[in-house]
Amino acid sequence: MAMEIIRIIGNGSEVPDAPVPEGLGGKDLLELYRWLILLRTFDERAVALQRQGRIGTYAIYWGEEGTQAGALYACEETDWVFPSYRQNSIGILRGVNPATIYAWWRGYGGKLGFYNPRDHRTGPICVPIATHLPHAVGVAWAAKQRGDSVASLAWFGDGATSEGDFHEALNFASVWKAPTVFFCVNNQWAISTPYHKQTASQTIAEKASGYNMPGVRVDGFDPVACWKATRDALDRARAGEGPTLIEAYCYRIAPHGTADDPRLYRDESVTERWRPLEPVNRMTGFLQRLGILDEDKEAAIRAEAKELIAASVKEMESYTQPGQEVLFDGVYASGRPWTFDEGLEELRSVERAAEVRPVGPVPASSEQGGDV
Amino acid sequence: MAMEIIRIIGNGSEVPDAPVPEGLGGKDLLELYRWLILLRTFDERAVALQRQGRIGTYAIYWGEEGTQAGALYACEETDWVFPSYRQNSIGILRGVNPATIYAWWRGYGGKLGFYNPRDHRTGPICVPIATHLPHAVGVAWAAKQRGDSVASLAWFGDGATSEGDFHEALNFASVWKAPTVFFCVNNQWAISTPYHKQTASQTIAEKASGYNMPGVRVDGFDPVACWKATRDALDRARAGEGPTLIEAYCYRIAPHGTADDPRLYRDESVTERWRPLEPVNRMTGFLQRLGILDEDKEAAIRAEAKELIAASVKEMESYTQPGQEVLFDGVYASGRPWTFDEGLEELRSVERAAEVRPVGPVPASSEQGGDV
Amino acid sequence: MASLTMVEALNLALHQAMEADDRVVLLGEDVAQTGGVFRVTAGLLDRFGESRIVDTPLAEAGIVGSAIGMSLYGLLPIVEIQFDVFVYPGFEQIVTHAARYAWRSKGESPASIVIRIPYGGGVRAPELHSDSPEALFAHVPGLKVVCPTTPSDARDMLLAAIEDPDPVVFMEPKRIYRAGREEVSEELPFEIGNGHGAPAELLSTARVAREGTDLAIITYGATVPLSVQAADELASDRGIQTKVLDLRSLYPFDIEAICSAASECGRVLVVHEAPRHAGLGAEVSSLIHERVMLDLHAPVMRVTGFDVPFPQFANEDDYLPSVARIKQGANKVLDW
Amino acid sequence: MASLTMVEALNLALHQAMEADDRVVLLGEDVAQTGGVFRVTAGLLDRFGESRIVDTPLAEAGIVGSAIGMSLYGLLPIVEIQFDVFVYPGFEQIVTHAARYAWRSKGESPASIVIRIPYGGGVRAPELHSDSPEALFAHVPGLKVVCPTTPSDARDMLLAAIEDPDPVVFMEPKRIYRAGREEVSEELPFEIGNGHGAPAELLSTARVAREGTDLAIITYGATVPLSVQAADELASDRGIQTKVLDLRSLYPFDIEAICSAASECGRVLVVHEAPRHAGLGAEVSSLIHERVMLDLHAPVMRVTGFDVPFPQFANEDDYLPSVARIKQGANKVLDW
Ligand SMILES: Cc1ncc(C[n+]2csc(CCOP(=O)(O)OP(=O)(O)O)c2C)c(N)n1
Ligand SMILES: Cc1ncc(C[n+]2csc(CCOP(=O)(O)OP(=O)(O)O)c2C)c(N)n1
Ligand SMILES: [Mg+2]
Ligand SMILES: [Mg+2]
Repeated sequence: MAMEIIRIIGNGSEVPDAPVPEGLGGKDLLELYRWLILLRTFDERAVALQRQGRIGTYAIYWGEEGTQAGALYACEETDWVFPSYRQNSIGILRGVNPATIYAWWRGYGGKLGFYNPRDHRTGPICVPIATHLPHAVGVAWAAKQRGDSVASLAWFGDGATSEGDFHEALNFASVWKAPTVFFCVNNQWAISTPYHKQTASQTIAEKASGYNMPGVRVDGFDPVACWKATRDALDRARAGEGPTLIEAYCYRIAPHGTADDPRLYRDESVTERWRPLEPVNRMTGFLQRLGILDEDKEAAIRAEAKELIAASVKEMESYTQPGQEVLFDGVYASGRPWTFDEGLEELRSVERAAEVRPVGPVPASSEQGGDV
Repeated sequence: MAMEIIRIIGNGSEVPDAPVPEGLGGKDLLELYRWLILLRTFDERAVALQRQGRIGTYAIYWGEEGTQAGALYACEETDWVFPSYRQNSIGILRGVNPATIYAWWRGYGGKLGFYNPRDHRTGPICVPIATHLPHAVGVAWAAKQRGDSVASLAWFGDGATSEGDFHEALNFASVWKAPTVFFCVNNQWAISTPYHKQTASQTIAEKASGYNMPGVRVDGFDPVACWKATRDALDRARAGEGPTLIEAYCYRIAPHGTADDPRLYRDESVTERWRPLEPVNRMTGFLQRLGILDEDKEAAIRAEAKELIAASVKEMESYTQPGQEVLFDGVYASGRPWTFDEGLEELRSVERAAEVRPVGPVPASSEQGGDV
Repeated sequence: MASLTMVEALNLALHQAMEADDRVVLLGEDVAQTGGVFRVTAGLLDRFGESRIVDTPLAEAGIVGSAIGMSLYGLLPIVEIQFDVFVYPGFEQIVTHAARYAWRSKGESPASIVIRIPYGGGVRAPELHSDSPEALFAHVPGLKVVCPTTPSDARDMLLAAIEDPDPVVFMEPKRIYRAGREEVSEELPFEIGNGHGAPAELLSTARVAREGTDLAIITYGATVPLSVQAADELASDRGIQTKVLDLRSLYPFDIEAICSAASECGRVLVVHEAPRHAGLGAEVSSLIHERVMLDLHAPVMRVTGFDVPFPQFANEDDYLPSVARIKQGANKVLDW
Repeated sequence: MASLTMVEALNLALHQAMEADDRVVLLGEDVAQTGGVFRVTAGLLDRFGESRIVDTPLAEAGIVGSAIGMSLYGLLPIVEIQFDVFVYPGFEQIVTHAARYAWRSKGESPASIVIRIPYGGGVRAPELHSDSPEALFAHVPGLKVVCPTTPSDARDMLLAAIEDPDPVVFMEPKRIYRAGREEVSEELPFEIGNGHGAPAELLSTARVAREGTDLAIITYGATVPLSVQAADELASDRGIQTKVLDLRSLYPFDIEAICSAASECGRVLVVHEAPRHAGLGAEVSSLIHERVMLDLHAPVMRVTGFDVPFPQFANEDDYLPSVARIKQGANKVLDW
């Protein structure tokens, strides 16, 4: 099945830009750009922090910022979004303190490393593959039941489409006509497993047909196209027409995570062929061609992001390791069972090993079991 | 998506019969007929036994014999088949003693109620929905790996297509090009849940497209069509072209099980409109029109089935309730852990409640939780 | 007051909760149109409509997972699992999500769901319709696991579970569903939906099902009435006064009730239907020995299901702890 | 003889089993091309090819379920679960099928699969990469559950698990994966593929990790070396001779070793990393009290993980039983 790939941004030469989609003004484009830069800055800094042993294993999303910022920018603030570990910092575009996400990767829990999903209509960082998809469906069903014009969106990978939860979520959403957008980032790899070992279908988008649901393909390195596909899907959702499956076709340019060594399983010269397509440069060129962005503006946006992220890192590093009581914090919303008091008592009665343990640099090799 | 429904047997008036498919001679047709009658006889007798309190809750398959016998007849003896509770007696067409199946429904375990799947290349009766599908895929993969020209087939219902295991099995099979046939009996009901609450897709067959797998629709009340669709799928499988999803479209004429009362959730006048399409009469007419079957022959086949089943019932009723040790029999193939010896000792040291407890008639109402 | 079976009492609780709080919704397989295979949800569709009670597709991970999402949005979903083991396809959602949403959100966004599981044997059902998986849930931190044994408890505890902000696995011993009737008050046991939650004791305390001072039988679920019967027979057989403690809460345990029963009686038998190895009886036994061993005249012993698959039903009475086995266990403890 | 880490020893066992018996196949996520995220399966693809070692789609029910099918056909599949909790999507396949195929076929068609699960904390991993779910499997009848602690045991027990006709859940404490080396013989511990199976003791007996007569610490997995260290310190601190028993088999338990250690020492501490409530420690404790309470000078006590979600890793050392906590527990038992 051949399916058109939605693409707005050209390559500045043979491939021309398509017109800017309706609904996306110059201010929007700049804001979207700001988001991309912020995500990029967060990610690059995270990798550096990990190399320095200041956070633990980290799931890199370098190159996938367009799938995140583009889709999110299409959402209303009242819509709910559900990230996987790969969209770990998406909450920072919704008011989550970036220091909280860094702290999460540093292994901090409690008030330091977690945010309240309800405050940001952003699900917690989801680690088990595909398992957050039913949550997005449940939120959408509930919103519809309440008569609210609220939709939900979940990001997940190509590998995630193999899990039963992917199927169950799409099926529930289509039966319920739930206002949900399933946003698959097809970066063609699930750790070391290539697309063709994951599924026999030529595209992810065509998997929608089994649910009587539209499936669309979009260039995952094109943030504007991601915006457009998501906005259309959300319009449909809000109009009561049910869910959509979006496949953002791209490539995982980075290793799976900081502990992964892709040379063990793929030809990195192929990766290098994809690299120039990455969204930040693409978007920069696009905005320049549109005359919206000049070098000063770009520099200012980058500087702002750098500053914000630097401040967040500083804030994160000002945190002290949570005390022992964090183990028992918030496990139950209704209060602490007696077992917790006894546990804490036991803990307090022995000397604690070390005040703050550095995370320790993790070698860049999958030998440490660095998947997330 | 409109999809043609494969149908061979007409209705004896406006709808003409299609030619008998190649590969199905007169002898085959009669043997297939014998199988249908045997299944029908087993089922009707099982319902009677349940009403008399001689077996427990029973999952009726009246009307679905064509999906079972037709598909099985298309298999080679070396192929593996995996039934759900709805195809509970399929093994009797492969040498399983019908008394064993009756004994299973009577609540007997051990040597009386179970058969060895390997002896009959027939999976055990599967109770948890859709969970046997991956087993069929594993068998097919293994056969392929060994270079054997062996395929597998699994039956399941429309409801089963909602489970994650359905999806995972189809995905694995298509990625692996495993020689498997997924045979969905779409009887339009999953207990009280109608098709449209189960899935938004117009047909089950179109769910195949997400796996780059052919999906075909066949009249589930037409045993010859079921044979044809399955044989084609098996040919494909054996040719190394991978799995096929078959949707046998029909209607659950009987209640879900002997403890179910369909009047609670559906209009039984609709059921009555489907009843005349049931496969045994259809096949009888077909064979008569072909001149293969006359009344004597039919009577002889029915008598033979009746006799066989009567003997099986008698045999089943000659079984005595397994002793207490059956609890511990065969749990491990490698031997019994010490916990079993202690358990048996504990059991033997108290008086046993009653030698054989009658199962007790179960009222025909879902109040007893009669799903299987 | 009305004389109700456990099924009717649960049905009453559902009606009352849905009436009192419009955030309460119910979803599961065959729950709406037919009112559930056990009829626990009968009448709810007529009263509250399809937007409150939903016949779902046949997929337990989807059911539990979407309930978690609904709860995030502010609803109070109740999930019905059709039979014991059919919860396993949804196990992942329960363990890695329902149990952890509170913790993962600083206690602020718990998965406020109730997972109702009809469970256990004794109803002459086919394979995989008679299991007792409660220990699997009780071992998972972040869940509450409860099990009522009487119609009144079923009503009150279900209301409390719905009102409780944390995820509650609500085990319903199906052998008791219609085994007897009890007067159940129609008055609400506490004010619903006022933001104060349910009184904690409804989901955390044990119940004395029978008084006694010579021996304590600690149990829960369908073995409670059997233990009471065994206790009665022990009284007439040999004049032993047996206390029967119905745990009700399987996590957390009512540690005071457990220890004081043990200390008071000095002899304890633990009874449950689930397999023995790493079952809840082991936890009860360990706790008692750790805390009040000096008060004991004999070790705590156990009468439980065996470490085997639940048998085909013709032999289920061999598997299930019987009054005779409970008495034998009690005598062992008494004569130790 | 070669000096191997546990990862290398497991790798050796896999090479040897696949070499000796062509029915052995291996499947899982990222096991072939990269040799697994922990490199346990490194080199197998080159040696045995894609028809013996398979990178599967990302779906645990599919992996376990198809392995069951392969086993039915006569193969001996080994499944790798990538990390502890990711086994849960496959839980249903393990509990209702792998554990019951033997029973359901009169013992004639067991699911002869090995499910390898790297598990436990201490490796500074993100959420849901550090759990200890072994008690959930040990409670399920029909499975064998084992856990090696040394490289030699890892090698021998994995070979035995592969050879065993029953389904074996093979818990690999990832904290030990590279924690130390040991001389491991390259000779096979028994003859593979001769139809006689593995010597039973490899999957059913405990190992004395340290001798002693004053106190027994009964444990398994990553807390074994910690317990040995605690024992050494107890010896130098206060002259106490502590026996450390490494259970190895979590179902069935080596009841003789457990009881004789308890009787011999009179004082027992049970240690594990998993949460306490209904954990395996409770089972050990109950068994000892039931059987040899009169030999005890103090109740059996437990040092375990807490009944909370495994914490974010900066606090994992607070969660994990430490040498200090083990010693404190030991002192409690000793001074009782
Ligand atoms: C249920 C489950 N199984 C296995 C894993 C281990 N794991 C982490 S990421 C990953 C690959 C995911 O690939 P994909 O869905 O394509 O997302 P991507 O990493 O490419 O963003 C795997 C197998 C997991 N997190 N959850
Ligand atoms: C995992 C699981 N969940 C629930 C059930 C209870 N149950 C038994 S049959 C059934 C309906 C199945 O419908 P379908 O797949 O259409 O098959 P049919 O009964 O029509 O043959 C349900 C929900 C089950 N057996 N297994
Ligand atoms: Mg990917
Ligand atoms: Mg059906």
